[in-house]
Amino acid sequence: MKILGQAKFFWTSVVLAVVFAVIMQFLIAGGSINQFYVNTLFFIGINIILAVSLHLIIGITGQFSIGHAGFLAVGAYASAIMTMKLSMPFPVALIVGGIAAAVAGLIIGIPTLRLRGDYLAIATLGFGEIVRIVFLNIDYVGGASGMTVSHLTTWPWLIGCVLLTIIVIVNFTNSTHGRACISIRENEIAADAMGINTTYYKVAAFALGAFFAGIAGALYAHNFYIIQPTNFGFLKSFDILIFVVLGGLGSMSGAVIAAILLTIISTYLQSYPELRMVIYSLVLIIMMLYRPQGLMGTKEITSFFKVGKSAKGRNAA
Amino acid sequence: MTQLLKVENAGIRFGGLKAVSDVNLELKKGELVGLIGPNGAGKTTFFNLLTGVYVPTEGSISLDGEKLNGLAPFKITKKGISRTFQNIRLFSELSVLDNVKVAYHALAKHSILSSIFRLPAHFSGEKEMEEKAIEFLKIFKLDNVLHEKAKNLPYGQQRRLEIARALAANPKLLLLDEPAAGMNPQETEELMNLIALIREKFNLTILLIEHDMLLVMGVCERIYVLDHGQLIAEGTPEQIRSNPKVIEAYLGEEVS
Amino acid sequence: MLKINDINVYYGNIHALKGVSLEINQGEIVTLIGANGAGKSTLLQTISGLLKPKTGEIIFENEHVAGKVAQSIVKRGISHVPEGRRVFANMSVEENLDLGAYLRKDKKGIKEDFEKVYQLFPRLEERRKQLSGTLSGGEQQMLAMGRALMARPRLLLLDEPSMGLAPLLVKTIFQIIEEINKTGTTILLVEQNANMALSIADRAYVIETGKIVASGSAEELSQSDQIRAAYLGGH
Amino acid sequence: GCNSSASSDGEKGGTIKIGANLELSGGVASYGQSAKEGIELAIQEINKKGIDGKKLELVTVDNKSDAAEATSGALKLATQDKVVAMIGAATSTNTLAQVQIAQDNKIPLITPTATNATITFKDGKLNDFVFRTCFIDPFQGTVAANFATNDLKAKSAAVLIDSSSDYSKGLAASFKKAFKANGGKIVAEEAYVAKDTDFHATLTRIKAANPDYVFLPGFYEEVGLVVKQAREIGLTVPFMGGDGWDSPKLVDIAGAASLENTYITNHYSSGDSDKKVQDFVSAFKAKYDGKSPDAFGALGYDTVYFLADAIKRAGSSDPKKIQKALAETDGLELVSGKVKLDKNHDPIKAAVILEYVNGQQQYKTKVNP
Amino acid sequence: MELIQQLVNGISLGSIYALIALGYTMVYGIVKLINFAHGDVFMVGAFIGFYSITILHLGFFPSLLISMVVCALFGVIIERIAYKPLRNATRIAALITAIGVSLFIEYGTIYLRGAQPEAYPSNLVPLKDLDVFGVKISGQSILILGTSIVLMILLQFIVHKTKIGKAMRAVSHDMDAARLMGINVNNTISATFAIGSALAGAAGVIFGMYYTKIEPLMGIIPGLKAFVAAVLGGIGIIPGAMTGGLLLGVIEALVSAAGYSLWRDGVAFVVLILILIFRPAGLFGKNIREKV
Ligand SMILES: Nc1ncnc2c1ncn2[C@@H]1O[C@H](COP(=O)(O)OP(=O)(O)OP(=O)(O)O)[C@@H](O)[C@H]1O
Ligand SMILES: Nc1ncnc2c1ncn2[C@@H]1O[C@H](COP(=O)(O)OP(=O)(O)OP(=O)(O)O)[C@@H](O)[C@H]1O
Ligand SMILES: [Mg+2]
Ligand SMILES: [Mg+2]
Repeated sequence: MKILGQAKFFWTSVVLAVVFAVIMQFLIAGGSINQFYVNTLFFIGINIILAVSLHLIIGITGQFSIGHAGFLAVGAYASAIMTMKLSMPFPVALIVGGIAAAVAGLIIGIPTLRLRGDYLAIATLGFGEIVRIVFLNIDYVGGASGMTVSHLTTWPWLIGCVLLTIIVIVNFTNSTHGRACISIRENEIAADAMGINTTYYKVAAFALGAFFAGIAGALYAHNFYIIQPTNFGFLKSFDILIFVVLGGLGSMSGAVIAAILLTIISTYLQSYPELRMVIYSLVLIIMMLYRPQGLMGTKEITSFFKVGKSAKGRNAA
Repeated sequence: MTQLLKVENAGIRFGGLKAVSDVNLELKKGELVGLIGPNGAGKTTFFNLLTGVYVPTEGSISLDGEKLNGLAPFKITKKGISRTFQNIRLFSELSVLDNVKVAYHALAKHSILSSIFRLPAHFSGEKEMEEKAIEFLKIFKLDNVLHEKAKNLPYGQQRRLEIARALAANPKLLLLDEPAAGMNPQETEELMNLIALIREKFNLTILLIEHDMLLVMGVCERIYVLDHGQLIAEGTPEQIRSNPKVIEAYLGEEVS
Repeated sequence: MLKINDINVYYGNIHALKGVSLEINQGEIVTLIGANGAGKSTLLQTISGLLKPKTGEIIFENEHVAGKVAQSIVKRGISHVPEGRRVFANMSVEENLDLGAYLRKDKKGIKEDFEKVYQLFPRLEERRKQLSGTLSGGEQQMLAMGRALMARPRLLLLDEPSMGLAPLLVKTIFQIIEEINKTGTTILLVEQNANMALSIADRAYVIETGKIVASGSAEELSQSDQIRAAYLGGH
Repeated sequence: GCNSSASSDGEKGGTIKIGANLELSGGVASYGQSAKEGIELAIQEINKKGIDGKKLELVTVDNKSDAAEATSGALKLATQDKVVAMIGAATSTNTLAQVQIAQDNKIPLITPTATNATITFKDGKLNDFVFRTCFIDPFQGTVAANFATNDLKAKSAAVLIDSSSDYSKGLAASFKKAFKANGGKIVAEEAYVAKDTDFHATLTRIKAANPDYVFLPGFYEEVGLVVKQAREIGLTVPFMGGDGWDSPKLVDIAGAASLENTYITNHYSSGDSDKKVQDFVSAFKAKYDGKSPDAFGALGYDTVYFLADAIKRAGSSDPKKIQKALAETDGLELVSGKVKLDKNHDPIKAAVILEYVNGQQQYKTKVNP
Repeated sequence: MELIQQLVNGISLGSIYALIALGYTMVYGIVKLINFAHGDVFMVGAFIGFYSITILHLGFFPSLLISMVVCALFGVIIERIAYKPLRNATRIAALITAIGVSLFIEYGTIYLRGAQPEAYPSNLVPLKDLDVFGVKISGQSILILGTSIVLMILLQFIVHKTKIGKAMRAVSHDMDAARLMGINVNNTISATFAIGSALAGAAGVIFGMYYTKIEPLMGIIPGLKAFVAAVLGGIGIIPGAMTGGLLLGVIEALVSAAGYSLWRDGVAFVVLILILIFRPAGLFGKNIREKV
């Protein structure tokens, strides 16, 4: 019964999200939303995908990866090559971006995921840097000066990808496969002893997370006119990490909320150049000091509705 | 009774230290056997060999005639050995129910794709798992705390949950590492009853490590004694109780 | 020597000790028994300053020590052997013992105490240079007790010293506890192994879900049917 | 617009709103900040009199040295603040991220220092709303090559570029082409990236190639270190670079002794007796606690005057009219020289060659395009 | 000959990394915190040294000392304000705070004095350069190598032989047990941060002397490299940090020497990953499997 309830809740949310997407589409197409807000909205959407995809790796599977910008870069460049060099349509570029990043995830994940804790962190950080340096040295994609990319990211694609990411990752998490990943996070030795193929699930989570980071990369590349290796340095990886931790490790809604909040704060602070980063860093420090477990802790936003829901269930029965 | 586990000349070295060496041990289906020995004798290490946490540097281990050496722990679990740990290793942020569901994972029939796209296979698979897990937890009297996080349970219940979880992986052989550690005599007695009950119910073979002689002597049919990594005795509780080598190395003069 | 009046201790919202009072006299072995999660360790940690009571007082040799930091409590002569031994795994036996005497400055006295500890636990002397993480469980327990003795405590708090030990070692440990007590150290002993504990203790307290529910001489309590049923096993 | 309808055009209460979208934090914050100092000084000066009685109002956004932020900043300036013109970023990438927004919103975008050719002209198409105040790359490289061959009599040259900068690459490319055309030989080509600090290994390699001359088109932060370390390892041949060297900090970093036998091409010489230059330098020093301007500061300053001149000639603060006036700029006297725009919206300016002597820039020659 | 010269170049560069890595590894070894702000303390140290030389007109060594003292204090303050409240939180939370502190120091400095670089006066320490069979060894780089070796030995001595060192190790292993020994955990951790930050300060001044250019973001890359060096050697292991630093320097120099200077960091990271794959706890780290 609980599972049926879940299904119902799931489909209601999907329908609500689609309605929101369609309304927004009309507003944007009708020009009733300022372009600047639209752009901020796009940036938020991309950051949500990044946050949620990293949440799968760190929050759910417990693998401390801080090279996520590397996957973003792979997706951005792969998709940009598709549209700009090979004249492929945007949807193809999106998928290629995701797949290229997933492959990168496999390549880096298989050898390094046996590392633990901080050692894994530094290895993934190193991977991110290697990706950046590789693009820096390939003249085909413009080397250090980067690659100009046409603006092809549109609202339907963006919101579609955001929803797809969230749905896939929520569905994955709330299944026996997600539980397998969580058990690795909780206690790898015990997970192993319970018959979980830990390597398989670590790599799977890594590849899936990388896939969506690659999709985000494709959206990113086709929204900001130009991509350049310096956009994908380790500081970018930290930005994504911050979404996940600030939102609450293990809470996807937390990651989403943090991505929205921090993107808005950061965009708002653009107009205060002198103090921008000082304020931003203070916000970070203070939030962490007051809520070390993150905004949402390990809770999901849905858990706040649970009480009401179960009460309703009882009435019906 | 037929043979279930056969260990021949198994051993492992850590650098210079021979933590376990030349151990020969056999378990028949349905037996309840104890493994005792002084601290640091290599008992837990022996469990680690059986479950693949460590790969034996010598000898062979087979279950139901199949060789297990060198298999990854998760594969050994699938072949039918599961265990509890000396220091509790629950998935502490997961609920009691989910802890057990994780152990069912190996039996899950629905794929990642069916879960991601919420295909019917996902719903039926998850539903089956949930029902089985709840059924199961009833036996362990844990069904009143299904949605409690494992870390919030009192110690005794955590121990029980760990055993339940190990059993959910559907083993032929269950290994218990000091299940009564940190329990008072009263709680230990309850545990003894539980062990007897699950053995009946699931038709299990059990190998258990324990320092509490009341428990070991009370429930085990046979006992192996390990000292300095080697077996020094094997026999019924009565035989072990009076074995001078065991008395000297482990039990001390009088046994209560 | 030690007097605890009506202390309340919380972990966040969890009320772990509910108005606990108890008394220990000079030279005694007092044991505290109770089920898992009753609050035994919590009580010891509160005495040794790792936890602060919300209310209530702890008086040690006529001084109020409730809420003082651990360091000043060690200085006053209370040593705590924590649950699970907690030896410093990457340090040698000798270094661990040395840390036990961290607050002391009298080099000569420290040297004497090294000798004393080695006399009490000859096994430790054999393993002086070994990293303590590689010791067996029993040896670690000895080390933990030896380390606490290095502070020359007048009151020694022992938290489940027999946990996980082989029967032979359990006996040894209990013998050693009695020996330590004979040299004039007062002991508060927390044990699951209530039979054993009551056999060496002078007095005992029983704690249940954060409250003291019974107390008396060790003999009285081991006769009580209720206590027998709940803590001593129905044998 | 949702809530921005109240603040209408940039022309409000007698002010003209212009935007600046600069690298004020992040990796190349020092360039953006220098440009901002020049920009603010110019605005302060212009506002003493105003343009036809109207004052300039500057709206600054920080792009964190990041293209995505540059895009969003440009959108904010164009659609939120509704500025009449935008001053673009200090580096090419962050400027490229704004080009399309300027084109789409029909608001002129002038970059003070971004030299990449495709900013103004790409795939045979002119970005008609985009302008720049600086040279484009080829010119300086050619001037340097000719100077190396003719004045320094160099037969062989090494090139050391900042590979993270289009500017540096562009200069190097034109240098190589011209130097080879002059019959010279390139014996070593090495690269570094911005923020590197240790160049000993690379310089040791260059030394082994034994060039007569080293072309070093980079920015002063790294150039200072390169020259210093080159002299340390005994590489004493002449070094030469472009306007990216131009900063008083260069002398501090490299040390006057190391800078002996080094040359740059530049728009102007801060030691130039020209009144315009002298006034600028002293005004800059007065405003910023005795700090001397660098090339970013000077070009930022000029960009505002370039824009102001156009606004004045357009006689309106309509972005389209300003765009037209900007494109028609001819013979405007700026600190960095007399400016006329070519058909690609790139300024045609003379270059000077300066030599460092005792840590001072000394005027050598002037080269007209 | 060129190869030897390049090795010398690499060792000089590596000594700087080692110097910063020592402080990094020290703090990590005791508190288990990846102190991302370490590179920024290094930057602050460089500026303090600069201002004492140019404004207070002090010599190199007094300035070095002042910088070390101020940085030590600074490190302690950072720990007390930003890390101490998070001692019982997850380590990743502390890491995010460290990133926050790092940004705060960087941009706080920029806010106070702008982003433009500053240059140390040249010839602060007049040292002769050596010329050994055509290989040029700068006096300064010998000084740096010497300083880092001395500091390494000193640190190793402090941590392993002194009372405070024992307290540090005890705290690193088990804070509560350390408390029960009468160790003042807060002071011990402060001492750790003080020593680590003083080292960073020293490294900053020495960096300034050697490279002359300092700027508010100068700590990011050396901080990252030093972190890599510390991991390479095995985090928390003092001689490991030294070796890791030197190794990293030499790798970078050799890659540049081979004409692939743009691949330098890439190769360094590839080597790092390879080393970790074969030695998952770094060169000197024991890969202690969690005892089951
Ligand atoms: N990973 C390891 N590396 C090195 N030595 C180990 C390792 N695991 C176990 N040992 C050593 O092997 C020996 C046997 O340890 P084990 O944990 O098996 O003892 P045990 O019999 O379970 O003791 P106890 O009753 O105290 O649990 C001990 O000396 C231990 O220190
Ligand atoms: N750090 C903590 N945070 C929250 N609750 C705690 C913490 N430590 C103990 N508790 C709770 O406080 C209560 C008393 O715990 P305590 O450890 O004192 O019991 P105990 O009598 O020592 O049990 P045991 O026999 O298992 O050692 C228990 O309910 C326990 O769950
Ligand atoms: Mg064991
Ligand atoms: Mg306890």
